[in-house]
Amino acid sequence: MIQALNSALDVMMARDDRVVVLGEDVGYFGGVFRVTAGLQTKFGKQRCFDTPITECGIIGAAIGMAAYGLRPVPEIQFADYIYPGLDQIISEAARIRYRSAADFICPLTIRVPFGGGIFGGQTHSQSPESLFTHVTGIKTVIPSNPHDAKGLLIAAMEDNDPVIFMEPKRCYNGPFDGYYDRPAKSWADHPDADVDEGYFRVPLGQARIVREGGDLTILAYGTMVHVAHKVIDEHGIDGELIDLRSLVPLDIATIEASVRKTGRCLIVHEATRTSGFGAELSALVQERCFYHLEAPIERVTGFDTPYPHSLEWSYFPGPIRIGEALDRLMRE
Amino acid sequence: MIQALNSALDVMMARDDRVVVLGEDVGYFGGVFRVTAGLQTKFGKQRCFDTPITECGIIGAAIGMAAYGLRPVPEIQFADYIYPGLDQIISEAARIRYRSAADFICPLTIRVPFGGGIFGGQTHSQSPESLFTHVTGIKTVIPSNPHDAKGLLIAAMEDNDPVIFMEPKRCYNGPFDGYYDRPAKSWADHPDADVDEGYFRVPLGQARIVREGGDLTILAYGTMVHVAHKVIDEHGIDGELIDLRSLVPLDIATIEASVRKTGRCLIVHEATRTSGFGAELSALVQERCFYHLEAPIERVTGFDTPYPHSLEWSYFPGPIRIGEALDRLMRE
Amino acid sequence: ADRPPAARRDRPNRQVLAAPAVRHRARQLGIDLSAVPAVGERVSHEDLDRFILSRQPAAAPVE
Amino acid sequence: RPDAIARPDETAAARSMVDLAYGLIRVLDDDNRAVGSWNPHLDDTTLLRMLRTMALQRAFDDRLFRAQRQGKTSFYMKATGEEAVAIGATFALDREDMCFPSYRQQGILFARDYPIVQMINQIYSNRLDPLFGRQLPIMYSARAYGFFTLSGNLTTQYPQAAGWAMASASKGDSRIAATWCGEGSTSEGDFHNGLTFGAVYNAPCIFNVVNNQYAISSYSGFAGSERTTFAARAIGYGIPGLRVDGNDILAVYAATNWAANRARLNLGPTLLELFTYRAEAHSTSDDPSAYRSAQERQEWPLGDPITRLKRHCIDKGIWDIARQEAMDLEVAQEVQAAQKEAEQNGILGHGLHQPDQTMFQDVYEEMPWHLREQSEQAIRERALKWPE
Amino acid sequence: RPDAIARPDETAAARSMVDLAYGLIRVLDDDNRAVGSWNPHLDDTTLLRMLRTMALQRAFDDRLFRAQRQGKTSFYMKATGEEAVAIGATFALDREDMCFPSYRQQGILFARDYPIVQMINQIYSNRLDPLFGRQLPIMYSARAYGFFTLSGNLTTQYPQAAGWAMASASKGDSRIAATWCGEGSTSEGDFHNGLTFGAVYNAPCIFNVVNNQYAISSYSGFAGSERTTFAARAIGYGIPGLRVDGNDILAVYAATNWAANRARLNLGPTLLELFTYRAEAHSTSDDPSAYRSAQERQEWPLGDPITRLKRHCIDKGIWDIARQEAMDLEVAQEVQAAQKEAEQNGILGHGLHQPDQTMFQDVYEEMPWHLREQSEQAIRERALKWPE
Ligand SMILES: Cc1ncc(C[n+]2csc(CCOP(=O)(O)OP(=O)(O)O)c2C)c(N)n1
Ligand SMILES: Cc1ncc(C[n+]2csc(CCOP(=O)(O)OP(=O)(O)O)c2C)c(N)n1
Ligand SMILES: [Mg+2]
Ligand SMILES: [Mg+2]
Ligand SMILES: [Mg+2]
Repeated sequence: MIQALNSALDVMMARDDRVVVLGEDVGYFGGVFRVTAGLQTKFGKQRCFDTPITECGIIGAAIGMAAYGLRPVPEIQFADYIYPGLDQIISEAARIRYRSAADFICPLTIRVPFGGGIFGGQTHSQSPESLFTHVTGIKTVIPSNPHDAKGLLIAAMEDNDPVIFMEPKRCYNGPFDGYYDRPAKSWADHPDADVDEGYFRVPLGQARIVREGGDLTILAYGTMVHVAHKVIDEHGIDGELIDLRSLVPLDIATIEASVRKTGRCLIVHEATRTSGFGAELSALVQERCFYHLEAPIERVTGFDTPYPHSLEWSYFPGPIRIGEALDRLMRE
Repeated sequence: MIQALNSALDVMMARDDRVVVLGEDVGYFGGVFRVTAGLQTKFGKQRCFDTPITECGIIGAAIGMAAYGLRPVPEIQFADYIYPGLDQIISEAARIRYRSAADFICPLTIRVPFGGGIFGGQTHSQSPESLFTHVTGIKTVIPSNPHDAKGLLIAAMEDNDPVIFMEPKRCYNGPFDGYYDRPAKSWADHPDADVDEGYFRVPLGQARIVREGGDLTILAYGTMVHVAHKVIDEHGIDGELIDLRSLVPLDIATIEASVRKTGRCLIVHEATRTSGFGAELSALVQERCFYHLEAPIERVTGFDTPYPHSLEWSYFPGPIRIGEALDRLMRE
Repeated sequence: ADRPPAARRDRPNRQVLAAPAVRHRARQLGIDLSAVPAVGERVSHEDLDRFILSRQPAAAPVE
Repeated sequence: RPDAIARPDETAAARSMVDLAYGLIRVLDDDNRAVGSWNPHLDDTTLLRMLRTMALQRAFDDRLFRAQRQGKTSFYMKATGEEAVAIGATFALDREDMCFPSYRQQGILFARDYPIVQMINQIYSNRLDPLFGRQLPIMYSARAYGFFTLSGNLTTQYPQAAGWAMASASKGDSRIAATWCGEGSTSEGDFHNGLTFGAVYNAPCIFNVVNNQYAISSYSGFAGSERTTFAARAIGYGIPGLRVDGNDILAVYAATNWAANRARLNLGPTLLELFTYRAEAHSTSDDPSAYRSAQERQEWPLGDPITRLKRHCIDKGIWDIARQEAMDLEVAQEVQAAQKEAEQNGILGHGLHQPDQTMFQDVYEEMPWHLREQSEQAIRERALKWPE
Repeated sequence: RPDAIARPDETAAARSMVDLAYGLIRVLDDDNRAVGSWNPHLDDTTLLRMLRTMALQRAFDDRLFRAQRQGKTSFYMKATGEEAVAIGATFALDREDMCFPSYRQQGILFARDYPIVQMINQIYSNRLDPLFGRQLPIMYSARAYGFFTLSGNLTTQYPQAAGWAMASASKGDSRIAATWCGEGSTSEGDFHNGLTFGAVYNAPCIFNVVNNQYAISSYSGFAGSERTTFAARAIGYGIPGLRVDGNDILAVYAATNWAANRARLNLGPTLLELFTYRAEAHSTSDDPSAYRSAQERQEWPLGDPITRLKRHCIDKGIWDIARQEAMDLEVAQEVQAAQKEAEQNGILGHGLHQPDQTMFQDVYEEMPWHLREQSEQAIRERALKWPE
């Protein structure tokens, strides 16, 4: 996925000289996850550069660059460090088009590695996507595989509104199916890892049905797509797995059609449960598919604790937690 | 409500010399809403003081004071200005007990006037409570009347965890029933405005059944309690109105018992809809009362737009929006 | 896409629309909702009441 | 004494001019003569245009303040006594330079001949409000006038201005950015962010701190003024910091001009502290009698900037009392006429001037389904509320 | 030359000592003699205790780094070359003073005789980890040792330290606060927040900037070092700023002592820039060969702080090579023994050392219903995963 993201940046920087990449360690070094590797050498220090360590300053400066007419792609090194920048995101980036009646716009793509399972402890593991979904005026996009990562990142960069582009870092090097105790898989021969070298887009706001099925609908995004997939397979359930890809705007039509078909819905995310994005999904499905529901919509999520270092696999919504919910849902 | 809040601060500052009040304009002037009026004169500049204009600094310094052993009560002038302080709230206040294994604690009460309906435009009207409910380690408390305002504020100040105490500013001077075009009511002869002068607590985590009823359950908090109450009365519906008072921790038992009884549930809040706290409430009710539901749980909320200045009454979830939902729910 | 369509389990209630409370009652009474004729577009408590009555053998008159 | 502080060459090293952060750059002396090395030697036309622009703003502020008191809108903010700050700077900037103001720099718009009827339309949130009633009164946006959309959140414009300036420099553009915040607002983290970015990337940006000695109720000591000046903050970033008499429009002009020249020479940012005094309330929501004496206003530190320039022009022989009175009348009438015109488009209280759909537009470039659904709800509600 | 910068009296005005922000306070000269007015004239026992503490830390860092490489834990951070910064300061502080460190001031714990086996328990997240495995390795918390719970989020400790110091002063307590951040971290808004609160309220607080010339990959220029020093930031707040040779433990001691005296005299905060060099990688997750040359390390600006103090002691005749070697062996053994002991409580990889409930405790003082429910789920899952 790292290569795909790097390629998206590379392709767009070559196509559009308004695209600039900035962030802590993204320039000379190429990013702590190497997503921006080589870009400074290729495009120069005006196009890809290191910044002072201030997330609020990074976003604020990027907003100014966008007002000038550039299309900045700031990186926030870890999602856990985006909080100092929230004011610039919420009060500024998300509001500029509206409050100026489109006199000014803010085409930012804020790249944010997120999620746990890397023994990163409380401050290198968080999944704060739900916070962004509550902020109108920004879009929240989360790929689960290299193909989508590239296509969505390009679409985000071309979008004229600010996009929070969250990268599931546990999947940077391979699809993670939740079995942390088995050998890690690489993307090598995964079907979604065969990524076109050139320019292509995956439009924002369109979910993808990863696996069709009639028994129940699973809504997931990022890493949890792979974990859920594995569990469906293991349990031999004919589940329909939907990779949301965009949380806002959401592809409600695909979700609705699926739940109306299956009558059952499971929502999975790694973020803490209370007011996680699963709550919004549950509310929407309930509102729109109420008379089709044969069983309660379930949420399988991370716990409402900080992400603990040594017990991270107890926190993580892995195969057991998902499997139990699946079985419960199918029993009802 | 202003007087009740002032009295809560006064009572606690007199009882406990660890209580300190700080914030922009709270000292000499007594707060832009006058909630802290008179406290500096009475308790001195060490106990109630003005601060530099930096919400992050205010919360950060308050955390340090709490670590010393004080019990700070910072005011954030408007909820719309809390975003610069979110990092200190999320990454610090909410985490200190956990990450230090209770070696350090953070007994803060952050007072935050919120909500619209005062022609305050986009940046003096917001209701960001949902963001806080997603952050584990903090409590979110919202009174709807003077009695609860005082009792809950005292309970929050005595709590050993950080509490976001959100004050519905549209109700500072009287209960607001949603009819902005009728003469404003004062608290004068409202039953919940008869507030004991001394010390008393309203425990955190306990909802209040404002009105018992058998036809449907309405979940609301803050200003919307009064608006919903008015609409039930107008529609002659035997609704059970629950004032949540605490969003986290939530009084799930009271909610569950009510919905199991009525089979119908309407949730009302002023905040924007997507990923608002209504989503969590809807998900919880659906999960726990599924087989009792006779109709879809509905959310009546503010729209997913910034709070517009001139169209604020089009944004506000007033009697028409609530009434339509009530009728729909009762028809089903 | 070239995966064979997954086998569907026999689930009689699949396309029947009903509120969860109605479903619950039907399940407790051992009634297959798809057998219940509905007046509207979904099965209501009233439909269920009528169905139960129609199923019951005519009660012996009570003297 | 104005001539005590010599004007350094624009190319001088920041370290060589730290004293500028502690003095007070003035051009108009106590007798309102333009003296010293900072004297910009402006031509008469420019001086009189400056004078008229300040008078226009004063008249506008007075009238719109009254309009708020009459219930024609919800809110207003005057800049009485601080007119020279924004107007002097704007005269020194190029028309194409980009301004990232706070809410008290309406002077930029007057100086750039923004149509005042548009300002009033915005203040009234009326039918022709260019911002569709979405923003609090006075929160203008005017891209074509180099005026960035105003934020209600303090100091967010500081790093934005730095970013804009970085972008301009990276494109080889000669335009520079200027930004303003109040002295109270310097405490926000974004003040530091703006200066850090400005300094690290040598951004062509002027950072202005308008020290009007008050935040809302709290005096400048709560932002640190008891220990040092706000201009001194610049020293910590290794950039020039100039402390300027903000009620002396020639000094404001000269300092801005110096900083702009420096920025265009690619020598990086400058911090200007404009020392002034907020002569009236913070806003229409505020009553300063609760926290400061009426007498203080009478003493009016540094004097009224309009009076000072007026006396200068009169002493210079290019102006007189009669013309001043005529001008005052003229600007009052201009404002009155604009107000009248604007009122024909409605005032805040008079019904709903924007179709409900506008409320849902511009949240995103394209309206997503959930906003479309909500917009239908809003339209239905309006039809119920006001069946025509 | 160390004696070039004279030590001012603690009561001197901040404005009178701006030069201290631009020089480099040293005590140990190039021949490792203690010279100049900053010489703290420490007694022999203290000097040797300092030496041993630094050696202990060096041994600890080396061993725990290897433990990480051996897979015994997930993460480690050394402070090689920077030992004098935290240890020198802690020797100058009172035992009861409160420290708000960043992640590279483990020296505080060594200097206050925190049990190193506890540190290793924490690093291993093992059964006796006082933090129940919740925190990333090295994110210690030790209230009883005046060591505030470490945060993974940079610079948040700055305003916290100011607040703690304000609280102490308001209670008439003589204890002061000290806080540290890296030079890269000075860009965060909280750096400004800390200094603003410190300056405005005259808080008895020492603000330390550890300038080890690197953030992760980016050098100090990205925090502003090309224009001026970090000590100079103090000037903007009107407080003293001292630039100190951070590899000279006597200089660190002397400067901290000066700042602490000043704070205890109620003369407010001081900013200290400790100029040093990060001799190794940022952390075990980092490989500096991608962004800096190996040669740079060999040149080791300012020299190894341990070597410098060692030579000083030898030259003073209170120490010799043999004793040094014995001490090195001794501290290595001490660390080894502690490691062994800690490993009996488990290492990260070896199973789950904390009962699942601990994961749900301390989120709040009392566990609310939703966490109780989730904790039951976790316990059920564990029983399924590891049926005993
Ligand atoms: C982030 C934020 N915090 C608080 C406020 C509320 N507020 C509005 S103006 C103001 C005072 C600002 O004072 P100053 O910067 O001196 O500007 P002045 O009004 O004097 O021009 C405050 C506290 C705000 N608008 N934004
Ligand atoms: C708010 C925040 N942003 C980013 C990071 C990631 N990060 C961890 S350490 C570091 C570099 C800090 O450099 P410096 O302040 O110089 O400290 P040093 O490591 O050199 O001691 C960065 C960027 C973080 N931990 N917190
Ligand atoms: Mg939410
Ligand atoms: Mg001010
Ligand atoms: Mg560093």
